[in-house]
Amino acid sequence: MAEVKELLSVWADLMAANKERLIELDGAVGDSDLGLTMSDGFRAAYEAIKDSTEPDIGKLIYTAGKAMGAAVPSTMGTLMASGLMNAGKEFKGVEWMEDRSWPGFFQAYFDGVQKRGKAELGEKTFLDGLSPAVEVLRNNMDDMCVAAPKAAQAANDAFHATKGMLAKHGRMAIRGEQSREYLDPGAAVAALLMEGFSQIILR
Amino acid sequence: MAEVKELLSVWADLMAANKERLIELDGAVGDSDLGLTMSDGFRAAYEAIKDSTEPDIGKLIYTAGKAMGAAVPSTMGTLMASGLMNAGKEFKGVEWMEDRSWPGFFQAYFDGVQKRGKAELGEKTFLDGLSPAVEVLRNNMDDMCVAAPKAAQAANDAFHATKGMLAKHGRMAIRGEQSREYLDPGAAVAALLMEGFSQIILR
Amino acid sequence: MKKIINTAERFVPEMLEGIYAAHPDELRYVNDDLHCLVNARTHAGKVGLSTGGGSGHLPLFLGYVGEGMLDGCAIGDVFQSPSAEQMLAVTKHIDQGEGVLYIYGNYNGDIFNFDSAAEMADFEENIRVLSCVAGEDVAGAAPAPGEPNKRRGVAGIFFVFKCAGAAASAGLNLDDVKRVADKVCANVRTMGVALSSCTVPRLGRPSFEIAADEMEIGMGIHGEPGVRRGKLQSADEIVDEMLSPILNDLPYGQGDEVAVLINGLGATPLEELYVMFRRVNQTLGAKGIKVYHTYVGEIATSMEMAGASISLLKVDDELKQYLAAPANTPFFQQFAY
Amino acid sequence: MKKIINTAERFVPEMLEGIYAAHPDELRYVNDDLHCLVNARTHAGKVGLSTGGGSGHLPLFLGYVGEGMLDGCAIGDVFQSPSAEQMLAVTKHIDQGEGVLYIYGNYNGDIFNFDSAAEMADFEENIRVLSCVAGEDVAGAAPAPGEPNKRRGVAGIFFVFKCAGAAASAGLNLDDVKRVADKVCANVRTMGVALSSCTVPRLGRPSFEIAADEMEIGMGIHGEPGVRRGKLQSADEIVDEMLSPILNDLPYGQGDEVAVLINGLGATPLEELYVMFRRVNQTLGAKGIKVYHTYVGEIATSMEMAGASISLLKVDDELKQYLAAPANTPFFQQFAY
Ligand SMILES: Nc1ncnc2c1ncn2[C@@H]1O[C@H](COP(=O)(O)OP(=O)(O)O)[C@@H](O)[C@H]1O
Ligand SMILES: Nc1ncnc2c1ncn2[C@@H]1O[C@H](COP(=O)(O)OP(=O)(O)O)[C@@H](O)[C@H]1O
Ligand SMILES: [Mg+2]
Ligand SMILES: [Mg+2]
Ligand SMILES: [Mg+2]
Ligand SMILES: [Mg+2]
Repeated sequence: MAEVKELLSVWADLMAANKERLIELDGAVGDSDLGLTMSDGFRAAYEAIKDSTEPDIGKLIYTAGKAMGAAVPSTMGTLMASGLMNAGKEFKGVEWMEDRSWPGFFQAYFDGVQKRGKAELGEKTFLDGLSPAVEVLRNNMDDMCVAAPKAAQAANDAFHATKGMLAKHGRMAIRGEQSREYLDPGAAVAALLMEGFSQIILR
Repeated sequence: MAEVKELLSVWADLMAANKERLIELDGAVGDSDLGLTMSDGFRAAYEAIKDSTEPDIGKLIYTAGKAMGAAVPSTMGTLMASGLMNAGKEFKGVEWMEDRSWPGFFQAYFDGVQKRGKAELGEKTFLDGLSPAVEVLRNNMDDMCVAAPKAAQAANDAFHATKGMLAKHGRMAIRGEQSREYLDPGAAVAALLMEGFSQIILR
Repeated sequence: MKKIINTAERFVPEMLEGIYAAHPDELRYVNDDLHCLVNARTHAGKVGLSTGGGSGHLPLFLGYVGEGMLDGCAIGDVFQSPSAEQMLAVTKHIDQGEGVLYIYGNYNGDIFNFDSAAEMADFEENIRVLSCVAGEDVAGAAPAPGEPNKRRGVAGIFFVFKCAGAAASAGLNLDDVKRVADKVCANVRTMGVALSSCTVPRLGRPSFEIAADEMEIGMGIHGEPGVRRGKLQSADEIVDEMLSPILNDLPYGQGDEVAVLINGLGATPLEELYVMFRRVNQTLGAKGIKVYHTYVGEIATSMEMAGASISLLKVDDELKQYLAAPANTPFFQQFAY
Repeated sequence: MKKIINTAERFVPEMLEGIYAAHPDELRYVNDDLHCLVNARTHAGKVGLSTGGGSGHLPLFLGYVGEGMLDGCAIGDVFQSPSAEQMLAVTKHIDQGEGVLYIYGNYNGDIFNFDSAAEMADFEENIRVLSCVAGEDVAGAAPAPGEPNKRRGVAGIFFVFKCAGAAASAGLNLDDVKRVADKVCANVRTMGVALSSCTVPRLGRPSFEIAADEMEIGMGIHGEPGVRRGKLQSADEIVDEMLSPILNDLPYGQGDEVAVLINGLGATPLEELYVMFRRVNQTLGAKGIKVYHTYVGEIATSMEMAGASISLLKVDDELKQYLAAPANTPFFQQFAY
């Protein structure tokens, strides 16, 4: 339970610190709101649970996700809410987060996003940023201190690799072939999530 | 008849040449349109008669005034139209403009403006620019070559003397005491009229 | 200047061509002149109502020609009066033998031309014409007793059109319609604020300069200077500064009723007008003044100027009845309320 | 940023307070949440119509809640979707046992939340919900067969509201109302042009940069990139460039009829919209396409963005009947025509 609170706290701080960068990334291809929605959304998610005495980690995460959805019901806000809520469902009844549990946590997060957004890998979304990181975690399950920074690196690489992909979803899809020239802002959020995860693991 | 056409032609050119200056004067206190209305209006007045074979000077001037009123029905446009039309009525039947007739012409112009606008002298309007000039003309009836440049000077001085006066009419009146700080744009037009008159007399 | 126009010279005639094309069943022009606009329908026995003024204020002026409001409108160039001849042409068309009331704003150019037109209508056409000159902008000083009113006419003229229009449609005679119009003028007050300038197409540059963090309280709808230039303040502060001279200009007592108009000058979003109304409503509530009805939107604009005006009309039962009557013009529709 | 607001954070709630205060007889909110707006009147037995979307587009979306149009609207922050919970609260209130149709624009955030809300309405409340997603901006490529439509929903959604609203008021059942709404979507096309940016209050700076002599054809109503950035052209050239992809997107034959909407994005004067309509009308006339009815004004805005959009709706007898039906909301009134 402490780790989850810590994770959400770090995420909230990271999104706030990267607010301008996300605004800029989204401004190049979309409506510039991503910095606001992510910093407000993760802040709201953290605030909703930070004083909670709920021992059930699943319920805690679910609550955080619901708060996020109510606070920032934008594309990414809703998807992040869906990710958290799905992870919450997955960890219902769990009171102790083991290192080996993290790959499953992020897989559930991924599944929640995919179920709501119906995107496939390679379609230049958040999923493309998160997916390689989840794989790294799964392949390095035994030592999160090794896995987490590797996963962060993988997510960051994957974010950069979205340049060149053809966007199939959201505002960027309207640009068609031209979308290949841009980085995907949602994938940048995935990289930040893994960066934050790595930070709390290495603490 | 030739003099009248010439006079209107010179006025049209002078207003065009002073368009920006009038826009600026009016912009400081009003709505910036005076340069446009005066250049368009006197142009329309001249165009309406320039090819006319009408021998009656009065009819000619009346026609020019009517054209002006239709072309630029702004405050000053309408007042200048009223001035011309009144002068036209005064000179109805006249086919030959003598030097001695000019004071009467400008007096009629003045009266036409005053009848429509109902302003008194000293109320910071066009009338304050024109009135001293008409007086100079009346006092130097016998030699227009002397009278005209003097009248032009008088009108120009009178224009400058509008600074300090309290505006009672039009947009400037809204400013109350503050209006004293400004020159009256309409009086600048009076100075230009006398300037043009002097030019054709001295030609 | 960033405008969707062809040329500055063709701006007004092309706008008018667009208007006639868009509303073919409702509007006509007379005298072969696009600037002489009349309601396509005539109503026998009704007093004729006409207005006129410069372009650049849509829906003002021509937008209020239609059922339950005005019968005709003479249209000038941008911010310029139409000519007396154009006014006369409209007058002749709309007169049903019951006379015509001119309702227009307190500007020199309009006054001089409407006066000429009224003289011509009387002498040449034997049409009885009365005039109602709206001048309700409290940015100007109240007239001293016996002095003529120098206040500018701004958005409040909408209430004059609405009430006089309903009165004429209800069958009142010319003198009574004028009485209603004058009653509205006596009871309506307006104050504006400008945040950015408009650009008259033929001038091609902003009518005035205003810094990125400034506003001008009391500016007129052609960019005439206001009462105070200063730093842009919060919506509540702006409203307070606008509302207090309005409320001080007429006696108000507990239980008095008002119609409110929050008018956008062109570029200010409707959202912001409602933020303003919120404060107006709070303040009126605190003073025990009842809001009878609220209009929020672009009723009288200054091209693309950013800013707004607030108008209050103190209403009695008669004005309430005329305000609440239905109206249907191409630019303004209202079901009875 | 030059706005008449108090703080960016309080902008939307204060705007909503102003709206409820200005229209006390017509509008209510439910769930103790200003963002859940419903018509004050309910109509037993009528299919419920709901919309939702971000703020900053007034009169879109909430402005079309009222008689003859919509029953409720969930309201988001500026350019942000409202939440699924808010949509659900509106849905529960407006359902009369006949089911509810969601009509909203084709944006990810809205889709995800309306989908959630529809699932919840079904599972939790047993309310049958159908959806109609409007996406008619021809700045986006036409969907390949079998592919989902990626086109943005812009001003054309007004026609969906109008026709579906009239159909529901006429007593059609949920499936039939959806059929009418889908028919409008299939037959409406829009193209926009932007001349200046809007500023989202919380961002505090323009959403995009555009030079003083530039325009962007095809820009979206949140400032999404368009199809071509270039020097500002004449009104006729701009209209030609906007109209041709619209006309090429559907088959048009001699004698086909259209309803036209010339929509202002916020700062563009009505005058200029009519200059645009003049050209639209000329071009349609030359192609033998008949204009059934014309709407000109601010129907769907982007805060204070300068620019406009053109929408054409190809109409048949059924759509004509629903377009012409009366409507009466606080932001939109229309007598039957
Ligand atoms: N269907 C989808 N599934 C997963 N991620 C998506 C989907 N659609 C969009 N995204 C992500 O959302 C990001 C944009 O988020 P956001 O700025 O909230 O969208 P908008 O403001 O356009 O509604 C994109 O960069 C992309 O990564
Ligand atoms: N009643 C009046 N009589 C004479 N001149 C007047 C009167 N009212 C205004 N003027 C003159 O008109 C000038 C302004 O003209 P103009 O710019 O056309 O007015 P506006 O644009 O305000 O209608 C003033 O400077 C003043 O000299
Ligand atoms: Mg975005
Ligand atoms: Mg968004
Ligand atoms: Mg002027
Ligand atoms: Mg003027």
